[in-house]
Formats: sequence, structure tokens, C-alpha cells
Amino acid sequence: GGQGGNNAGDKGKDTFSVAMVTDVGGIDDKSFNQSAWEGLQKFGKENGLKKGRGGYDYLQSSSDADYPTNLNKLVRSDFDLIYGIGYLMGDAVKEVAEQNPKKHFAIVDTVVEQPNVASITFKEHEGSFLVGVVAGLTTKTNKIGFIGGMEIPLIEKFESGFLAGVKAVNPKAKVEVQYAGAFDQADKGKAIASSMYASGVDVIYHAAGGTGNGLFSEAKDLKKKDPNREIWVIGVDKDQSPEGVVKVGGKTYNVTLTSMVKRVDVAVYDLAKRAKDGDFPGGKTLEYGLQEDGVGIAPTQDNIKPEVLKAVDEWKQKIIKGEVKVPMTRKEYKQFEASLK
Amino acid sequence: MKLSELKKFFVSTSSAFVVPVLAVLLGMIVGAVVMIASGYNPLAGYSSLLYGAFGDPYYIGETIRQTTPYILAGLAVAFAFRTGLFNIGVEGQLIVGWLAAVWVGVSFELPKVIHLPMAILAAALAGAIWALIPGILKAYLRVHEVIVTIMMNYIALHVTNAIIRSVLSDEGFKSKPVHESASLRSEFLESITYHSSVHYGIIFAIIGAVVMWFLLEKTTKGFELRAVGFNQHASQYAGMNVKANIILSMIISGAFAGIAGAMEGLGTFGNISVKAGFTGVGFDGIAVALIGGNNAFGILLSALLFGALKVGALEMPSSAGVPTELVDIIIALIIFFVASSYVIRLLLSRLKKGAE
Amino acid sequence: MSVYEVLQVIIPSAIFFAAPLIFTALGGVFSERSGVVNIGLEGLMTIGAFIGIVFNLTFADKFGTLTPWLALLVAMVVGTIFSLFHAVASISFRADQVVSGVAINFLALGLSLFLVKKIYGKGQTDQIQVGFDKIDIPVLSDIPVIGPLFFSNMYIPSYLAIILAFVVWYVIYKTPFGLRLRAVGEHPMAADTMGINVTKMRYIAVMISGALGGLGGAVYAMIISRDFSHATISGHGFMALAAMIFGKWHPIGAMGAALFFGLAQSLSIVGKTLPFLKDVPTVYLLIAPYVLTILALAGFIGRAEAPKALGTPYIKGKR
Amino acid sequence: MEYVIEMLNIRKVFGNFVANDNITLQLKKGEIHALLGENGAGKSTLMNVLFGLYQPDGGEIRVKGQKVNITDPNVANELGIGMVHQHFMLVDTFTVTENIILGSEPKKGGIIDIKRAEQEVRELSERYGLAVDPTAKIADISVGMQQRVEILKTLYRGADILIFDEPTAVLTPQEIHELIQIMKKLVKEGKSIILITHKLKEIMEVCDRVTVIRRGKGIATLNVSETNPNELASLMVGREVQFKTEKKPAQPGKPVLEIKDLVVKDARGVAAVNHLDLTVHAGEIVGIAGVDGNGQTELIEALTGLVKVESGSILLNGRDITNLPPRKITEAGVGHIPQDRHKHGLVLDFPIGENMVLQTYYKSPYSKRGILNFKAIYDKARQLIAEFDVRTPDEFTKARALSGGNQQKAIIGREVDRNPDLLIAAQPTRGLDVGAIEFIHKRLIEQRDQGKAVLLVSFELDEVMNVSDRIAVIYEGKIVAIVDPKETTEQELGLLMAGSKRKEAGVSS
Ligand SMILES: Nc1ncnc2c1ncn2[C@@H]1O[C@H](COP(=O)(O)OP(=O)(O)OP(=O)(O)O)[C@@H](O)[C@H]1O
Ligand SMILES: Nc1ncnc2c1ncn2[C@@H]1O[C@H](COP(=O)(O)OP(=O)(O)OP(=O)(O)O)[C@@H](O)[C@H]1O
Ligand SMILES: [Mg+2]
Ligand SMILES: [Mg+2]
Repeated sequence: GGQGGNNAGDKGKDTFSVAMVTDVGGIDDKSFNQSAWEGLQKFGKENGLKKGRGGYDYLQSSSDADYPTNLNKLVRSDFDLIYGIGYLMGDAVKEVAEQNPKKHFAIVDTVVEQPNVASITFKEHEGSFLVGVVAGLTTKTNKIGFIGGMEIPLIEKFESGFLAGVKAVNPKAKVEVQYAGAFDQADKGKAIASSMYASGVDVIYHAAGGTGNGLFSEAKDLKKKDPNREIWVIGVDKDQSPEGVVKVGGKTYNVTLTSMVKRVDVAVYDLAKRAKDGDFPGGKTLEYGLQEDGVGIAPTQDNIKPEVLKAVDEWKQKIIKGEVKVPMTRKEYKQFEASLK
Repeated sequence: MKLSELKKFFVSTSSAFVVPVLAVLLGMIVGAVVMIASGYNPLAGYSSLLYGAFGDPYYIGETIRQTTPYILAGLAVAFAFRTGLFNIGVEGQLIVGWLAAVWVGVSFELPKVIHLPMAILAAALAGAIWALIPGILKAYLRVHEVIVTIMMNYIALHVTNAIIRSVLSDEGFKSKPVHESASLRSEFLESITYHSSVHYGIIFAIIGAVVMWFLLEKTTKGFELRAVGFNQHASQYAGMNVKANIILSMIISGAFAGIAGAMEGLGTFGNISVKAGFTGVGFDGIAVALIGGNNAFGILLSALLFGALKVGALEMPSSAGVPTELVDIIIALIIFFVASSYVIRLLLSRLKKGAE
Repeated sequence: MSVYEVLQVIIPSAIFFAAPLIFTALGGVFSERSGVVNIGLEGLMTIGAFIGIVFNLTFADKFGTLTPWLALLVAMVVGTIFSLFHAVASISFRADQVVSGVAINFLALGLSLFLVKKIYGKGQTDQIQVGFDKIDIPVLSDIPVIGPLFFSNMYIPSYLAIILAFVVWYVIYKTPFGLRLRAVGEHPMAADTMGINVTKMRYIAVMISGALGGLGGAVYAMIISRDFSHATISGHGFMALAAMIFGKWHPIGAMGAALFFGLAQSLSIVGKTLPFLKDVPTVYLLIAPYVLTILALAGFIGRAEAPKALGTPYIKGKR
Repeated sequence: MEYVIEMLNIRKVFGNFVANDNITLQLKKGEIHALLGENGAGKSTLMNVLFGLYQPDGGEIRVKGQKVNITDPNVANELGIGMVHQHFMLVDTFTVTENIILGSEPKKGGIIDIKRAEQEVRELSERYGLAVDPTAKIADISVGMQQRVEILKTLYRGADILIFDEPTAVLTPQEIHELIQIMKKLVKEGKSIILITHKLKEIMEVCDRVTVIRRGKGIATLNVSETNPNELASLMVGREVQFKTEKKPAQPGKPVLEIKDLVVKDARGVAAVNHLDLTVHAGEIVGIAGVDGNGQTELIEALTGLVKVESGSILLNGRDITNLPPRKITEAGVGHIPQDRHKHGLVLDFPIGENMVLQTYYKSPYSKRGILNFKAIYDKARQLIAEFDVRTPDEFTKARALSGGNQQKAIIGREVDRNPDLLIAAQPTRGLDVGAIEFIHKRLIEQRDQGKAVLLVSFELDEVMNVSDRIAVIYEGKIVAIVDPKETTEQELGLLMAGSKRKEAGVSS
């Protein structure tokens, strides 16, 4: 929708405006959309912008077909930098960017090769490796679970990194991997969690969005029933410790062992800042890993034993230094596993 | 014209147009009440809705693009309805149609005149096959088509995802784009609509509506299908093959649904990616068909209404602060009023009595 | 895992999975037995889930552990009121029952999300803090073999669902109300000539389906998702509808079908951990529950006879 | 004079149509009062007003001298009015007892006391001689027993004024006989009865007085003892009616239909047609007489290809049509007027015009290269509507909106027009008035005279005796006798139908 966008609103254009398009989850999905919006809000507030046109804003999509429409709406509202949040929006960003070569775009979680698009990706496998280390060293049963939303490359990164982390510190531990086939089926998540915990698993890591709600509900219910039972959830994307709170009698427990956080907010904020300063990295891919503090383990670490935290730190350094290359696909994981022997 | 004559005219054309139009109006009015009650400005809400649907060529393009699959999904539901079957499986048939169209679209390189029809045909075929299963079960074992089609939706979703992952991509999440020769995209249409994603699919959708009308109302087969839909016993007495007609009806319904998928695969998206959930188009198709009175022409209009509401809704949060969900409420109200047309007619006939 | 261990894993999870479907399907049984198609079960569940969560979040501090129970009650009441839309349209206004059911689904989702945004200023609610507890039934859970299968790690609402199925069976097949309800669904004019108020019966039936659909949705939300968003109820109402038809419009049948769905679901999950299924691609396990259902229908369940007057508005004096 | 019911100047309007135009009907205590009129004259409407299903637009109703306002069937029940409806009001999936107690169930602790209810039903049925099985499902019992259930329903509620709306239309002669006995007994018990029937013979046999209505207007009320069938018929139709259809002697030609050793199983797997042999020749009408349930339905279904034949053969003009699909049989030259016109005869939601081509729509000129030719279809429809006197506003009117008689005329027109070599007519006049019956009988004979074979299946002995050239008596799936209608009596036929072999009956065909 270039027409309106390219020449309109030039007057008084000293502020730098930013906006993003979310997928159906919206800005309060407790996941990457929310995180991205937090980044934008931070940028907006720091620069004295108002929410809305000419400041910072977002549009929520109600189906996949809405992505181009929403991106175009933002183009026509003349925002200076427009983010598409989520791998699903790759094609739409590519297309709209081609049609509006003078505009600046950013895409999160996938790569769009276009001179006016900056791509932001995360090394989820590195973060997942660290929580894998936590899981491997925390499990008492040597049985660990991983629940994935859908079998797609993005989630495979979580899976492979996690498995590698576990294997690296606890070769005897077995990781059971299940995919729910959806990001929004809490009942499926709960059923999977129920089956895993019943079969002796004591730590489950999930990369399953709303399906993970079911995991938390199962873990909390089990904890509530038997507060002495050691049973853990590892959260994803954000610090999910608030989700893990269980009150039994007068005591408060938390089933969240830790979370693998993905700092979409940091990345979104950084990019906005660079773009405002005239340093828009068009055509480049910005990878956020451990080194960039783009992924990592959540600040809430009360449930992790100190020696485990120490190990986590050691592995983190190794990864940053490049001594360990964390696998990001199942194939790479196989090689990694072989290399351990 | 005198007032009473006006009233009479109003009443005489009531069944055809006035009732649906009144239903839409009533839906809008109650929607306005909801907006006022929750502290929004209905004028701002509706003007942004209208602007977002038809405000300029871009929005018109998007509205048409959204209308396209709605027409075909509506036809699919309606076709089954007209022959006495309730196809809740349009969603699944649409997904497999989408898959098949893209599959053909990326696997071959052929001249457009062959490739595009082939891709659409593949979609129709896939949808038809997906609907064939509930059709056969219904015809031969009298298994209720509603359950089977619901189950087939989930199967379609998961199987399609698996195929995208393992066949159409290298363990990835989306297929390659379909070749230009199989694409419905049109530079021309895009250029006159400021780069909207409108594509040639609308032509196929309109052709689909004409085909459905012609097939049901004008052909010998359509006569049989309608007869079986109304009265299976009498049809069997009259020598019609009831089982074959049930199956055929599901096949045709599924084919429409499959083509709706092709519109997405060859037009709007140009590829297929792993789906986290249903597209919703198939379920919306039920409402489109019902508002359109299960008739081809009615469906064109109701699909347009749906497309406009859905696309226009996207404009409401940013320019009027009204949540998009309001549109779902309005849609529900419109369906409600269309369904209650008996009462509207009753009121109109009271009006008529008053006029006489 | 031994067979017994497998059962120990799948049975409890099948039951909690099935419970919301059972409630809702029983609601469907009432409505459809009275002759009113209820494709709006999905919407009724949505409203129930929404109300249950909102009530729970709002009043948890006030009512403590009683909160979830009260939330269920309120969800039932609101579900009942909401179902009046369907009742008025399809009974009094003679609307096509499928159409008005579809309207219910749109309205429920639109309205509840609209209100969530209005109340919380965001698209989904927070998580509830006070839910239902997993319990072991005293004494019964100590019975060898069956105790751990059926009486451990369960939720009370799951038992209520199963008990309710029997209660509904009793009501529908043993009481005058049930006899009249079924008569209205089979041959409304006959019922009318016997002095039964067809309209009233159908209103009651649809309202019960609203109450039970709301209950099912609230149970789902409070036990499983613990919050409410656009995806909380996604297809569960349709699964309940399928369970009702699968169960041949019979309360025990509907319960059996819902449990079958739950069993198929947890079987497919456990399947992944069984040695011989370990390397089966995930997709086969994902579709297994649905394929099993179709096979069951085609294989041994066969045809189902709907109530004869299902879907037709009753108009006095019309043949 | 003591009237238990007085309906005075009752008026009932549907839209613009006046169904009851100031009709007056007075019922004396202890009498059987006939209500007579053509199809659509307004009889059922009048009774539905009395029963509270319709509200009158004018006039008043008095019960035992008291002016009453019958707003719904509950009020009617309380006033002691019970009605046996023309179309049975029974729930198929319920038992006899459940149907009877529906709405006033005996309870014990909140649940239905089904044992007590069954006992009460049993007692009631014994007291009035209405044999029923209280625990049987309605779907499984005969039409006659269903009707007795309907009567018991009214008695169970303590009705002493009973309305019977065309109770005999669906009954076999035996059942009619039983019903007449029951009515006499009921009157003896002090009940009063209004009886609607098209069968003048029945009126003459049981009724005390008769009220005749025509096109919604009351015509006359007479003492039955002072009138005769001819007078009644002309009062009701408004012209002279012939009861005995005139016909020339048959001139049978070559065999058209030959049924040899036919075995057909019913839904339960029992041989309903059991080694049946029958031949129908060109130019003759063969009537099949028999008590309902002796294989008539299965025989027709086998002839028309709707059920599978177990063994034996069916030849049409010498060609084997056994187990061919219905379409092939139709094309081979079989026409069929089905027993249940709503279920099998018509697509009620289709225009009457399209119903006229229900079997031939795919043939020229109605269809060319898969496309319908509506002009040809509606031309044909108009022609048949005129020719067969189908009373309908136009050919685009839905079949549902036509009266039963006119629906039947449309079906007959359609079947006759296809010019089949064999015309199967199953209960072609069920529920029709004498005028319509006369018309239909004439048409059947006309077919015969044109050299067609006609197979008539009917439970009405009158009809079979009147129209047939030969009568084949069916009993337990076999043809047990073939008799000449001119040389037999109803009594003899009745005995044969009941299975007692005629001494010299040579079963030949
Ligand atoms: N709801 C209705 N609206 C309009 N007309 C109706 C309706 N119900 C019945 N009719 C009218 O009823 C008439 C049929 O009644 P009628 O009593 O003449 O048929 P019938 O002979 O009793 O039919 P059957 O063979 O089923 O007994 C038709 O003329 C039709 O127009
Ligand atoms: N519900 C209705 N709506 C409109 N018209 C009706 C309705 N019921 C009956 N009629 C009209 O009233 C007329 C009388 O119908 P009614 O059923 O009383 O006839 P009837 O005398 O019982 O006929 P039959 O001998 O066929 O049973 C019908 O011809 C029809 O036109
Ligand atoms: Mg009548
Ligand atoms: Mg009649």
C-alpha cells in the first residue's frame, strides 16, 4: 500500500515512530508478542513517544491472512520502522517490504532477505542447552520430559539444544520428547504432562505456548497433592515463575525450576534504537545468543541449587567462547551425542 | 408514491431482499448499542469499519481477497445442505485442497494454461476425496456425517502439517512458493489496488457460484440431488440411486471446499505453511451459507458481507479503539436476525395490514 | 512399562480430559432430545469458561477454596441465560436451529473476548490461583488394582460428570419430565395433544444445555487451561457434539463416547513411550484419536437414529 | 333435549381461507354422530377447534349446556373430550403404556410408576375390550392396535365424549369390524361419539345422526334411519355419485406380469412373501385382497425393485426383471402408485410440476444432454393437472400445499401418463372422499380398457370387489385363492383372507 505511505506525513517529522504486527496471540500472549511489545513500549517511553500514530503502536492479526493487510496499514500510517513478530510473518514482511522499498522493516524469528528488512533471530538452542544442564543436574529419576508445540524447525532448536544440555551433564538421563501438534491445546499439554509425570519424569521443559498451560496446571496439581514430591517445570520465552506458584496450607511453593528466556524485548529495543540513530541494519540478520544476552536462563533462580548454577555458568562461558557448539537440529544433535562418547 | 403504496412495495419485495437487509441493519443497530454500552463511539467504530473495508482501492482489494474463499466455502456448505447433508468438514477439505494446489504448484513447471487449472483441479480433487470418506460412511453405514467430518478436520490438519514438513520442505515449516505458472496473483490487480493481495481467485469463486446454481437448478443431476435432499424414500421409489447421490453431493461439496483452499494456496499466500490451528474459513462458511439462504446468489452477497466485516474490523482498533471482536458480535447478531426472519416477516405483514 | 502401568497413566488422564466433554454432551442430549439441534455447544462452553475464570479471578480472595465451586455455579447460571438466545430464536422465532446455533458460537467468542479486553485491557486473563485439587478418594484408592486406576489423582468434577451421566439417564428415562421431553423431541404434536406445553419443554431443555455447556466450559478452564483466551475452547464443543451423536443421544452413550475420546487421546500420548511405537512419526499419534473414532463408528457403532422431530420448529396445527 | 356438546356457528379462518363457515354441530348424549364431508371440507378443522388445538374465529362451544372456552387440549381433557386423530399422535419409540400415560403419569417418589401404569392400561383394555400389549413398542404393533392405543389414551383420561377422525381409513375390514363393536360398547357405557368417515356404509351401520358439511359450510343434519347412502353422497358432493363404477367385461390378453415361486424376506429375515405365484394379463385388473401384514407390502416392494428377492422370478412381458434396480423396472414398463403418498409418492417440497416428472426427468424432452427443459416439464404438468383435475393454484405450488386427494390425483396422472404395461396401485383411495374415489376408479378401469395390466392392492373389500376382474387372496405370503368378484361375497372373501381354505378353491393363476 505504498501510495498513502510514501509522501504523507512528512511535515514535522522529527520523531521516530515504530510499530509491530502480532500474530493471533496478541500483545499479552505471555510469550514473544508480549515481549516484543514490552521492548517497543520501553523504546517509546524513553523517547517520549505516544501510543498510536506517529509514536509506537501495534496491530493484532486475527488470522494468517491478515498479516499483509496489517503490515500495509502500518506502512500507510507512515511508521518509520515496522516489525513483523513471529516466523509466520516472514512471507508477508518480504512481500510488503518489496512493495515499499523505502520503508524499514524488521522480522523476528526468521530471516527475510531484503535490503530494507532487518532480521532478528535467536539462538534458542543455546538457551535451551543451559536449561538442559539445569534439568540434567536436577533430576533425581533421570527421566526428563520435553513438550513441543509443533514439529517445526524453530521448536526443533529448543529440543536439540535442551537434549544436548542434558546429555552433556548427565549421560544417564533419558529425555522423553512429545509434540502436542498445537500451541493452544492446554488439554493436550496436560494429558502429556500427566503421562510423563506418572511415568516418573520429574522435570519437563516446554516450548509449546498455550499448550504449556496444561503442563503448569498438571505440575501444580501434583505438587499441591503431595508437596514433598519433587516435580519441576522449565518455562519458556519469559520468566514463567509466576505461573508456577502453588499454595499448600500456609506454604508457598513454586514448580517452575527456571525458564529459558528469549529477550525479544531487548532485540526489538536495540533495533529501534539503531534505526533511530540512522544505523538501520537493512538486509542483515541479527542473531541473539548467549553472548548478546538475547537468550538465557531466567533471573528467578531460587529453585536451582548453587552447584547447578555454577555448572550453568561454566557451560555458558564454554558456549560463548565457542568451545561447545550447541546443536540446533536433530541431525546436529546426533553428531553432538556421538562426540560426547 | 403514496405512503401506503410505499409500504406495499416494501412488503411485496420483503422475502427477497428486505428481510436480509433488515437483519443486517438490526445487527448493526444492536452492535451500536453494544458499543455505546461499553463506552465506544459507534459512529467512529462503523466509519472505521466501513473505511477499512471499502475506504480506498487497497481495502477494496483486501475485501475481495477475503471474500473469495468465503464464497467457495459457503458454496461447499450450502451444496451439502441443499442435498440434506451437514458438512462441518469444509475446513478440513479446504486445508487438503490448499495442500494439493500448492503441491502441484511447486512440483511442476508447465505453461500457465495447463498448470493453473491443474493445480485448482488437484485442490478440488483433494477436497472431494476428503469429503468422500464421510459420504461413503453416510451412504453405506449411515454413520452421521457430522461426527466424521469433525474428525476429518483434525486429521486433515495434522496430515497436512506432516506433509509440508516432510515432503514439501526439508523438515521446515513451509513450502516453496508456487511457480508463477500456477499462481493466481496478478500484478495488474495489485497495481490498481495499491498492492493489495487481491488475486484472480474471485473470478473462480464467481464461476463456482454460477456452477452451483446451474448444477442444482438447471441440470438433471441437480434435480436428483435436490430430490434426494428433500425425500430419500420418494427418490428411491422414483428410481434414483440415493447412496450414489449422497456420495456425489459430498464430493461436489468437498470440491468447492478444496477450491477455496486453492484460492489461499495459489493466490493469497502463494504457498502453504504448517498450521497451528484451523483457518476458520471453513467454519465461517457455515454462517456464510446460512446467511446467504443456501443459494448461490445469496452466498455471493453474504460472503461479501463477511469479507467486508472481517477486513474492515482490522481498522477498528487503531482508528476507533474498538476491539475487533465487536465484529464477531455483529456477525452473530446478523445471523440471529436472518435466522429469525419469521418474526421479521410477521412484523412486516403487520405493517402491511396497517397499510391496507 | 507394563500394561498395568500404562493403564495407570492413561485412565486418569482420559477421565479428566473427558469430563468437560461429558458435561457438555449431556447438555446436548437434553436439547436435542427435545428436538432442538444444538450446534452452539462450543459457544456455551466458551461462555462457561469465560465466566468461570473471570469469577474465579475476581472473587478468589473473598471465597477462598469455595471459589471454583461458586464459579461453576455462576458459569451454569450465565450459560443458562446465554442459551436463551438460542431458545428464543429457534423455538419462539422459528429460526433454523443450525443457524441460531452458529450465531451462538460467534456471539460467545466475540462477546467474551470483547469483555476480556474491556475488563482486563488485554487479550487473555491471568491464571487463576485457586482451582480444583487432584485427590485420592479415601478408602477406594486403597483398593488393589482398581484403586490406583480409578480413584487416585482425580478431580472431583470428573466424578461429578460421570455421576451426572447416570442422573441424566435416570431423569430422561424414568421421570415424567424425561418422558415428556422425549415425546416432545419425537412427536411434538402428539405431546401437544396430551396437554404438554411443547414450547416450555423445549425452553427448559435448551436452558439445561446452556447450564451444562457452561459447566463443561468452566470445568475445562479451571482444571486444564487455568486462564481464558481466544484459544481456550477450540473445538471442544464440537467434540462434545460428536460425543453426543456417537453416543446415540443417550446420556450413558454420550459419556462413553467422551471417555472413548479421552482414552484414544491418552493412548496416543502414551503410545510414544511404548518401545514398538517409539519411532512412529508423530503425525500418526496425533491423528490416532480421530481415526479411531471413525473406525469405531464405521465398525461397530453403526447408525444412530436422531430424535424424529430434531431440527423442526413446532408450529401448532402444521402437519 | 340434552346435548353434551354444542358447537354453534363455528368459524375458523386460515389466512384468507375460510375452513369453517358458521358450522353448527350438536351431539346428544349416548349417540354416535357422523360428520361427513369431502376432502378438505373442514371436518378435521372443526374437531381440532373442539379439542382446543385451534381457536375459533367465531361462534361458541357449549359442553353440557355450559359455555366453555377451550384454549388448549388440557382444557378439552378436563371437559372430558378426547380425540383420536386422523394422523396418529403416537410416539413410535415409546411403549403402549408410555404413550397412554404421557402427560398424566402416575408417580411414585418422583419417578414414573410404570408397573402401576401398565396394570391400569391392562385393566382399561380389558374393560372396553381393546386388546393391546401394554409393554409393546408402537413401532412394532399393527395399525389396528395403534388405533386402540389412541382410544385408550382418551379413556385413560376419563373422556366421555370421543372424537374419531377418520379412524377406519387405515384399518383392515376385520379391524373396522372390531372398531365398530368397540364404539357400540363405548356408547353403551354412556360415552358419546363424533365419527368422521368417508365410508357411508359405516355411517349407515353405527351412527344415529349425521351432519354433512361442504366447503366449510354446514349442509344438513339428518337421522341416519331416515336417509340413505345416495342422499348422503349427493349432499356432500353436491351432485350425484356412482358407487358402483360401470365397467365393460374384461378382455384379458397375453400375460404381462408373471410371478413364479417368489420368496421375499422382510426386515426381520422372515419370509413375508412365501413361494407366491401370480399372473396378471393385459386388459385385466387383478385385485389382491388380504389382511394387512400378509406380505402385500413386500410383494409390491419386490415388484418395484425396492427389496431383494430371495428366490423365484418376476417376468414382465416375458422379460426377467427380478432384482433389477427400480429405475430399470420403471423403464421396463411398470407404473406404481405407492401406498404412502407422502413418504414415497411425492417430494413434498418440490413444486407439483416437478413431481410430475419424478421418474422421467432425465429423459427427453424433459432433459437434454443433462440439462433440464423446464418448459417441457411444466407443459406436461399443466396438461396432467388439467387432465386429472388436480386442484392446485398453479403448477409451481409445492406439493405439500395440496390436499391429499389432489396429491393422489397428481400421482395417478403421473403414473398413467408414463403409459406403463403394468400399473401397480397400492391403496389408491385411502382417506379420499367418494367423489375422488369415483374418479380414481374410473381411471384404473380406463387403463384396463386400453389393454394394460393393473394390479390393485387394497384392504377395502368394497374397492377390490368393485374394481377387480379377478381377486387373488393373499394369506401368509401366498396366493391362497383366486376368485371371480361376481361370484363371491364379502363373507367368503373374509373367510379366505382369514386363512380358511375354500373347499373347491383351485389355486391356479
Ligand atoms: N400449515 C398449513 N398452511 C397452509 N395450508 C395448510 C397447512 N396445513 C394444511 N394445509 C392445507 O391442508 C390441506 C390438506 O388438508 P386435507 O384435509 O384436504 O388433506 P387430507 O386429505 O386430510 O390429506 P391426507 O391425505 O394427508 O389425510 C391443503 O389444502 C393445505 O393447503
Ligand atoms: N393449518 C392450516 N392452515 C391453512 N389452511 C388449513 C389448515 N388446516 C386446514 N386448512 C384448510 O382447511 C381446509 C379444511 O381442512 P380439514 O383438514 O379440516 O379438512 P377435512 O374435512 O378434515 O378433510 P379430509 O377429509 O381430507 O380429512 C383444507 O382444505 C385447507 O385448505
Ligand atoms: Mg381431516
Ligand atoms: Mg384426509
